[in-house]
Amino acid sequence: MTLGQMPFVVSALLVVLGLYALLFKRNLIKMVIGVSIIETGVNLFLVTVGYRAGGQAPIYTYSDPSAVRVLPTPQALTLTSIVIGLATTALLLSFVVFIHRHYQTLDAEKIKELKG
Amino acid sequence: MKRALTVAGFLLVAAFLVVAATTIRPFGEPSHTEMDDYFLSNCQTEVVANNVVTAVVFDYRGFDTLGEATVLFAAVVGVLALFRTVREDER
Amino acid sequence: MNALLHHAPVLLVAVPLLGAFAVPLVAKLGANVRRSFVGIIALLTTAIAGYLAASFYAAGASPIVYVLGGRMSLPSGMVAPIRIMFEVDGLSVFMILITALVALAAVLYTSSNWKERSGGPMKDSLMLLLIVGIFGMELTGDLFNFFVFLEITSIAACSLVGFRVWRGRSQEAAFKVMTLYTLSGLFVLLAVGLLYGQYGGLNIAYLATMIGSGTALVDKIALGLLLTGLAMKAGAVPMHMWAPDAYGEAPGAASIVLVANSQASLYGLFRILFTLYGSAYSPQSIAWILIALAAATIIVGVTMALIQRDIKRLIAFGAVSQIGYMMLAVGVGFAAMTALEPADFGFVALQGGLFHMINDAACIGLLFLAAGVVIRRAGTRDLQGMGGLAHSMGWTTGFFMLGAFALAGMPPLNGFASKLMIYESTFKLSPVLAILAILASILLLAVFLRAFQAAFLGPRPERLNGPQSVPASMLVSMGLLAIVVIAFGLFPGFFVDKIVTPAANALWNGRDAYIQAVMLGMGG
Amino acid sequence: MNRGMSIIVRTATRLVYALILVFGFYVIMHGHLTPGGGFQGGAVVASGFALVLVALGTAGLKGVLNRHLLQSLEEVGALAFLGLAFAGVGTAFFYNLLANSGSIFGATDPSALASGGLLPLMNWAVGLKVMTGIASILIVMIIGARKEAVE
Repeated sequence: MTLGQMPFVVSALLVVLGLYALLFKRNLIKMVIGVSIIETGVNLFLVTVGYRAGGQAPIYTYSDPSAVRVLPTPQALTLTSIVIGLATTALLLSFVVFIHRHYQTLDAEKIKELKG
Repeated sequence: MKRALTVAGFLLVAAFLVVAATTIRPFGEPSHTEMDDYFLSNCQTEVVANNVVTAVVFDYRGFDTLGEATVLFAAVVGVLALFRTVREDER
Repeated sequence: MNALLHHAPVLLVAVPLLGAFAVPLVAKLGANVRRSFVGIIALLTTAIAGYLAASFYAAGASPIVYVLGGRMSLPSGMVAPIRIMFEVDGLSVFMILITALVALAAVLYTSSNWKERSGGPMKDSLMLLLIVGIFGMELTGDLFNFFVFLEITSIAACSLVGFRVWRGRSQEAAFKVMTLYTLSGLFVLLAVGLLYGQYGGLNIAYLATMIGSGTALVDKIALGLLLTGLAMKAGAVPMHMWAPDAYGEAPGAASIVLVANSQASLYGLFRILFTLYGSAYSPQSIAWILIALAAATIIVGVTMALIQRDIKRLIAFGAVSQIGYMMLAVGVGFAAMTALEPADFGFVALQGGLFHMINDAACIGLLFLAAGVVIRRAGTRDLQGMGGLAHSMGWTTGFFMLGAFALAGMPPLNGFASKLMIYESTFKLSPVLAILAILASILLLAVFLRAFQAAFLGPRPERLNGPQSVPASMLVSMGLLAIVVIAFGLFPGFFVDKIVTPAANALWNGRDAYIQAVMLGMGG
Repeated sequence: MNRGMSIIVRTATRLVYALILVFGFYVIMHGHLTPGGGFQGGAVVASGFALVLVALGTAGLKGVLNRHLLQSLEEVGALAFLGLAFAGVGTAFFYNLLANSGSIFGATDPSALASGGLLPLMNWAVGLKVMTGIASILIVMIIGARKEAVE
């Protein structure tokens, strides 16, 4: 491993951090935050994959036509994945609102009707 | 017992991900860029747009964007469905 | 090639999508207009699916490529495809037929004129979105596009699971399912990112050629992530616990579309394993992991079904165990295919596993729909509180019994035909596994006999909370699935020849044809 | 129905609100030329709506940001996007039939505002969809959460 790969490692660590929150936190909101952090880590990974050393943004308006440019596809993929993340978070938070309405708590340990 | 399994699984996945991140090709040196170079060099003549990302999002990979719009639509409909008013006799 | 046939793959996604977008607007014209609109959309979709399948088989079952936004799958002089494309081979067409059948039954079932409940337009819209997502997953030839459709199914499915907002349980289940679905989606996305970073492409056929030529560690990591994510979403042990919650809490008709959704994830798993990776990497160990997971899934599904009192959760655990049968068969097929000397029983195993998919969709669907009627009629989901329903609902009783017997593999129904193929081929690989599968089937029969007895037999109950008669559209929808159950059981040879064998061929030796359809630059 | 935050915040919101909207529409309109596009611009406009909702309270809606209107507009945006995708179906689904055509939005100079074929139109459709979609999620969730707080 070289130091140059730090961006990949950092995004992997973000995913790990989110997984930690998801698995070991008992508050539902914190679990949603965990899911959100995992999403961020994956998005960051996608963007870093598309980087080309010394590259500029892939937009030709007011820029040097001959410049080296980073890859455009990962940015498009990240855009898609961000919107999907937004949709997921909105839905998860709505479920949390309704769980709180029914059980008057956000503690995942106390909400265990569905067992077996 | 269950907690120990969770911890073990978490550590396994964490190690897996970090090792994965260190074994990919070096950062900033993509090896196969045929597809992206095609976008960069042909987008101004084929799609006539200066913003290559928008050209990819709406033209070359437009179908993904339709899917993405659909995801957002589904989420909006889902949230509206959850917060709807439910009549008493349905419960 | 005529225009309709040429555009059939994309219309299969676009027509229900149009329906889903338009349903809330159409609903402003009244509930009956909306119902007929959704019904027309479903019929149209089924018709397109049938037309596509008929012409696909008539043309010799060679893969069809449809390039979105262009004519050619490869621009001149390029080695990598640049646009998203649909690729339809025998396996895709087979899955499309299953989905179309389930979708038609589900939409017919929801269009019943039992008392209108709140949120009808949204429910219809979400159902259509779920169907769109499943079709998209089965048609697409692009890995990122696959992820996008995976997420469409996730979001639509979870909104449906949480649809009964007055039940705390349904919210809890929806939260759990959404978290797991998101996690599985992100695993898939991470793998897509890894493969893109390594090979600079997203097309499945292109990636398959690149993976075939290299031995990078990244490929293995990506394979691990993809398999984990998709097995999680298909409901295999050890990540099965979301499945009974989801199936159990979703509204009646949505449950059967959720089963189709799990099967679509399974389809993704097979596509990754057989087409994207083929026999590139230590496949024997992967085959045995698949078989072990499958055996665990069968055992857990059946034993958990034994102790359920909630009728829908009972059927849901039955559905989990059936996913195990499909994985077992395909695992056996994969083990035989990638062995040093490919054995013919592997092909039979693949046929059996795929045939079991459509059979499972039909009989689990029948059970869920019948259970939905039973719950409305009896006003409870608890088996102990039911009883004597056979006196007042003859058709439903018959349908439930048919579904239960077919699922447990009683001759001459369809479940027997496919399970026999699975038993035979598994026996040749490992007799122990075959005996386990047979025993599990017998236990399943016991489970469903108990449920049947509790719900339908016994003295006529004094009072029932629910409505008096079952609407005709519900009976028609159950009848549709019942016809499939009986027809596939009586003439298994015919259907295996016509639709299952092309699908099994696509897995067994269709990898090169799949790749060449894109990489030779044809299409359009 | 609550009255929102302090007078300073409310006054500042009234000043900034229009600017946010204009910026959002600018991002949507120039999506094919400069960084941004339908999604980004739509999200900016929706953040303007969010500011109004938080600062002025639900009273700030004054019937303008009507939930049913927003929902209908979202469906219109989604249908328009699907329709634009269908427009090129003579060649292939999603075929960009206006690019390089010389007619409307068919300028051959990639730095012109009227270039890109279907791209600007799709940007507008998606922008409309995203701003109304996010706004209706926000309104529904804020009103729903309020209701709970009152109970």
